[in-house]
Amino acid sequence: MTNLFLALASEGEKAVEFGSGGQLQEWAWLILVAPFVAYVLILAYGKKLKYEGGEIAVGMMAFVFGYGLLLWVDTIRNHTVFEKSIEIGRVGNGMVFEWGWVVDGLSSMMYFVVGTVGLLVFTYALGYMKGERRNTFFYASFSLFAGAMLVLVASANLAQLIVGWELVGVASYLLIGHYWEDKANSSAGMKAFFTNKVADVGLIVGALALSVSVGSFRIKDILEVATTNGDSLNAPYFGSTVAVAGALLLFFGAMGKSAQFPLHIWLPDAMAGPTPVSALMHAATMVTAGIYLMARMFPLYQEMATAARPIMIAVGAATLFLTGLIALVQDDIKKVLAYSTVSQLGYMMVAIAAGGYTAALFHLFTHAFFKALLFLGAGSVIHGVHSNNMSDMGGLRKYMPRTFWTFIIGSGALAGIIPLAGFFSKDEILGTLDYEGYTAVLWIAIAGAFVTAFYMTRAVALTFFGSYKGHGHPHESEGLMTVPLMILAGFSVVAGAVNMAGFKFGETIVLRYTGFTEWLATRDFSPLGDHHPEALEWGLALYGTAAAVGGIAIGWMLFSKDAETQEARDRLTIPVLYPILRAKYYLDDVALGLVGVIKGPAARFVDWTNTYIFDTIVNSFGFAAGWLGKVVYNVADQGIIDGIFNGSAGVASVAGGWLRKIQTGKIQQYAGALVIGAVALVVGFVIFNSN
Amino acid sequence: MMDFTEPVTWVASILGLVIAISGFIVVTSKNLIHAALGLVGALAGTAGLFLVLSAEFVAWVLVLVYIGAVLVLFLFGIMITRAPVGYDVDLDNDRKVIAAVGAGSLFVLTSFAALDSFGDTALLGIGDPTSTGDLADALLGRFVLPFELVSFVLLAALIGGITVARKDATPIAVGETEE
Amino acid sequence: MELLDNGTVLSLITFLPLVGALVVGLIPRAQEEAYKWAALITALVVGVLSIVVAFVFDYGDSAKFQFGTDLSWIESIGSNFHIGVDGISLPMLVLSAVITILAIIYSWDHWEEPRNPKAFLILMLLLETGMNGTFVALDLILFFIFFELVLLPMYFMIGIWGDKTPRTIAMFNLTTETRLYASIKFFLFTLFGSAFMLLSFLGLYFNSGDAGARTFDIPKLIEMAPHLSALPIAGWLFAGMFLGFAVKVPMWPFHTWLPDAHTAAPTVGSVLLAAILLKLGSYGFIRIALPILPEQAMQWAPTIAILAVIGIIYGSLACLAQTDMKRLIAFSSVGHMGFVMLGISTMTEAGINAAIIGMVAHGVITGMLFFVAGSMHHRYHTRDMARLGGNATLMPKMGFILGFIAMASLGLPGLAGFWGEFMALLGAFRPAAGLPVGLFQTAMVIGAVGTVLTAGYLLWMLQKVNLGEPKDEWAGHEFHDVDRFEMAAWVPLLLATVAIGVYPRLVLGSTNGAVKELVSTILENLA
Amino acid sequence: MTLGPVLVLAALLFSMGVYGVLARRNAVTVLLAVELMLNAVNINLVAFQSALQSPQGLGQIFAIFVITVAAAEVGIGLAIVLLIFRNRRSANLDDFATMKG
Repeated sequence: MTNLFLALASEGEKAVEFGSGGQLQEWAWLILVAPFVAYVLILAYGKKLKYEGGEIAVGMMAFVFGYGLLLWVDTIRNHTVFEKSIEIGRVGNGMVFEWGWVVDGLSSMMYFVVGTVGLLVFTYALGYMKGERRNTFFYASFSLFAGAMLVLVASANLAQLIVGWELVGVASYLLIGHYWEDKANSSAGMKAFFTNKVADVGLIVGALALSVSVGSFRIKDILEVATTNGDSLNAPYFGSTVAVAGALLLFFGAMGKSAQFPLHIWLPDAMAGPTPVSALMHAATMVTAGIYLMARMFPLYQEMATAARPIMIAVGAATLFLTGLIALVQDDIKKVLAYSTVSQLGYMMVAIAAGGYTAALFHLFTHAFFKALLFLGAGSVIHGVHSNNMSDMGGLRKYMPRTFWTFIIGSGALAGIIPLAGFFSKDEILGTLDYEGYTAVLWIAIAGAFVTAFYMTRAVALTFFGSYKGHGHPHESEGLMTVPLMILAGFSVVAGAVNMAGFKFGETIVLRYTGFTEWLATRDFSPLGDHHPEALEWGLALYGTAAAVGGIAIGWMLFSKDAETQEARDRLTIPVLYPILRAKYYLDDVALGLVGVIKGPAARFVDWTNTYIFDTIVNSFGFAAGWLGKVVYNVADQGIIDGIFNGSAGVASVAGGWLRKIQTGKIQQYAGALVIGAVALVVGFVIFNSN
Repeated sequence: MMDFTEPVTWVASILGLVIAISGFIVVTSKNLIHAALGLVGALAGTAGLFLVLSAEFVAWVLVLVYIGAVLVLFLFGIMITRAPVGYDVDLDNDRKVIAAVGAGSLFVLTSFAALDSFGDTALLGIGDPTSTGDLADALLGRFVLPFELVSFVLLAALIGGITVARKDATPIAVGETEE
Repeated sequence: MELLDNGTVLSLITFLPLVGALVVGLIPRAQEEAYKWAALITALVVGVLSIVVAFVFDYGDSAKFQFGTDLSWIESIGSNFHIGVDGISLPMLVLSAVITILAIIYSWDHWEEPRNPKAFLILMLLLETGMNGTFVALDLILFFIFFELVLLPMYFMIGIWGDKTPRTIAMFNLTTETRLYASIKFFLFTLFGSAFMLLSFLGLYFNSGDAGARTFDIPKLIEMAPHLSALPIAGWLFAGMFLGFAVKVPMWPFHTWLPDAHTAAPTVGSVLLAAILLKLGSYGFIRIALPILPEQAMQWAPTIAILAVIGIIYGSLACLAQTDMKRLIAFSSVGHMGFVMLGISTMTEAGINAAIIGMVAHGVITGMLFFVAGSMHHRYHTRDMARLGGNATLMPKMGFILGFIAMASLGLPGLAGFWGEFMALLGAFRPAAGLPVGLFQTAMVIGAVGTVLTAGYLLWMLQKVNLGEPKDEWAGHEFHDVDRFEMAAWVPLLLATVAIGVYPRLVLGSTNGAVKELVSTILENLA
Repeated sequence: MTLGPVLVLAALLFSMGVYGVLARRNAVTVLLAVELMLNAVNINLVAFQSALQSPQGLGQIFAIFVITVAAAEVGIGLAIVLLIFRNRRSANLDDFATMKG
């Protein structure tokens, strides 16, 4: 006898643990639950508080940050790998749905990044959002956003990953469209959600293909099967076809979240949301999800799905270069940064596709800090001048010194200037590409570095140098906003230290530290097959730095002085490409056209068939029955001549009577229907009885 | 099937004919009074048939209750509603044909089914009248509960009939009768 | 416990509403409070009983019919009063009992013209008898009676309290009242389907004689499945049942009664229609059609899958063309029930579990959507989305709830709607042995694309209705936000949406055992 | 003599009743037709009693009940007809379409 409570609590295995871990890991689920608790609390009590619920959000993030830090430190010291799953339902005997959490190098790195960047961005938001509309709802959604990302990175199985994945999408929809009084903003939110949803088809189908073939949703099991060619578990359906197809489908899903070309189109529009949202979205949550997924499933791509790699590299390379170019012609400072993010995500994707597991994650790690810094800096500028457009800025270094200097540090890190964090991570990517023999891609990446430096110089020059072209008086932002900027700037300087390749002078190598690589490799599946040079390769470093410095130099030459109009100067700079870049390669138009066709003609056609075909068939049956009755009556009762006359009086008029007629309220007609039914019943009995 | 060497068959056939013809009058007559009288004929024939089938008690109940009471009620009804007593072309509605087809097919089907299943079953009870005493035993013994219930039904019908037809009854919710 | 044995509790759950309807009928028309309470108490008692059943139910043996009885009923045709619940029907029974309570609470203060709460409550209770009865019936005749019983109250609900605006019937150039057209279409269309279903039931009955005694008993017929499947007319029998159930579900292309009926029905009518009535069809497939005629089910499975997938895409696209909010929600049901049918057609444990959890989720979510749409209509007096807008500004709570439930409806993971879709796709990736894998995998991909369209029309609806600035015509209007009756009726549904989404075992714990048994029976009978 | 002809007679009577219910316009005649149908049922009951010789005259007892209920039905039915007639000055069923939608 299993009653309700027992059934809910204990059918089958309830909780499964892998690896080793102490109380710290056992209770790690708290950081997944905390944001959702905060979500509810903010909605319930937020309105009554001073910051309209922001305190709760920041407190929650502080908790996440603290716990994440503890977990990370513990992981570094003990190389912990811990995984726990709680069953929430099962299908048949095999497939089990679970909520679970993983604490290993990869996920604790993500906890740390989300916690750190999240805490700083949330604090910044307290200042930035003061006096805005619907702050309670904003902080609630913001907590949801962080919570969804944590659910995603903590997931031990693909089903939960999908849950977090789509929750991130929904939270982003809410936040991007936060100022939804304006239709453009809600449309941007929809575009983000919709593009992601298209990609999610890939994720869902891919996840199902892999999981069903392996017979388990657990990532651990899938990877085990993938790395042992399907021998270790009883997985008869698993084979290289499924592996490659599944891997590519997962990659398609990642293309959406991580904004790979051509599914990147939602990301620049996502700038419609408040700046803290952009900062969090571009640095720690959402866009890193795709890269995280690729990293989590890395052994699959390493072992069985190597066939998927060329496609991934091609997409990544296209992303990193093509979208970087678009950043050159943007006037909106946030859009410059947005395209820059897309481009950087291209770097990460190229790296991971080429086999550079650590390189990609290293870049993710450093990028999180300096991109958050740049966005918050941009937000600070926007806050100061009340405009997003760089044509309304200029000369701000005098008015906003703290913002200026931190922005310079962020830009330098993004451009890859030694010794800032971006230099080391980008160098690691270049090194991987070189080692794996993707020479063409290597040169694209170096060219990309040039473009990056170029557009960042342009942005810095237009914003902070020259003369002020806007209206009103720009002012430095308050402490709640500038302190996070400075902390992030600090991270942008030192974050590279976690994984220094070392400098080789003769036979001595100095400043080599590869802790990061070791933490990330704490899973059972190491070696992860990525290449680490024994020290920095001077040649590559030289090329990279030369590209960056070249970009800065040319950018400075072109943009440091005022020009008459923004557009004239851009057109002069890049005459041929300008129109196509302004049009963003016409991808938006293609997407809009597609949506238009589905929403317009296709939908209308379907509705038309419903009204004019299916309904008409049904109605015709009804009318025909009425008409038939009438005809029978006419023929038998009124003579054939009359019948023909009446019939030719128009089916419509006869049929018209029918609808009303059937609802006459006359008992006898109802009785007649009863008799007909009874007769039909008897017929049925007679027919079947004689069988 | 019909063994006309037995006199009882003749009697039954004649009664059947009477019933059929009277029934036909009931449903086709253009005159209401004729229709009611047709029902009298049908019921009388049925009573006769019951006698043949050795159900004496039921036969007399039929005569007393139906012909004696119910039919009188009907005639009252016809007169009170001032139904046209004479020839009335409008007594049938315009669904005659459909009704006839429906009823006809019902007839064909049921008779087919009945003959198919019971056509050759002999009527054992003929000439062996059921004792009224036995019926009374059953009615007041095994069926006493339904019997009492039926009396309640009758009482309720009586009261209901009076209430509904009461002269001073306020015309029920005239507003509701949609017009 | 005495109450729980011998079908007492199930009979109470089924027939108490009938008694309640009688009581409501006896209370004079003037005493509105009295009969409202009578109706509510009846529904509450039934709800509590169903929850008691859910508590005491033996989940370790969920494939067995429990709390049942098997009394001789219409002896001459061997139809018995055979009732019982197993893990498959239990969630549906609880859903039906609970939704009725909420519907009564909601209608406490929301009566559509021509008011007459008494008649409306009587119909609602009658409807509950029909719905609960269908879920406990284990005899084909009993099932059929309950299955048809729901038609009548719904017909009157639509026909009397329905939408009174004129409606033009395309191609015939006729104009009639929407409620008339919709109620007749609903009634005749479903009756048309169930006539064939009844013929099939009779066919099963007469043919069961060769393998034992003639019977309408569902478990006994399942035992005879190998014999029944081998009959030359078995294909026709399945076709008849398919028509009956598919019309009710409704599957494409038998769906056209649904948008009209849903749009025309009063709010509570739409809720009950969407939440429970549609499930009767898919439940019939699982309970009757699949296990009794497994071979035919296998033959028909690809067809069902194709129709289901067409329904998903068709319903979503049709939604995109709607201007009427309620009609949009109605069309969304076509898509969602498409997922349910896709799950059933895979004939796998995953698929059938998906169907049941999908049914429960759709009941909760779409019921909720109709509640909200009805309340908004109540306030704005229009359902035209072009005129709405800025709802979240005018009524923040209503806007939040609409947004939340729309998210649930588009299958957001973590909320109830997700599992049904996800597991249906899961089942379709590897359908039962013997079914064409390629076809089902294609269906799976198309179904997944359908989720994109689903997201599309729901977000589009949200943008039109909830977001943006309020239109000028509402300037100066006072809108009162969600009132207490609405809250009382909605909060349980919202909580259920989250609870099932976070912990699907609430449903799966009950269904899985029964479904495993069902699928293995089907497979055995196939062999 | 066999059961067949009697059953056919009953069926005929019943079908005529059905025809009358469906086709007649006057409420009173419809009631008359209903009586015909009930009568047909009575004939069946009595005939089956005679053929199957069930103990205690089951069929006949049923017939008596049917007659009783029929009497009640006529009483109520006529009262309703009367009432409607008083309100509407008509006994024509086609005029009573209050259930018309």
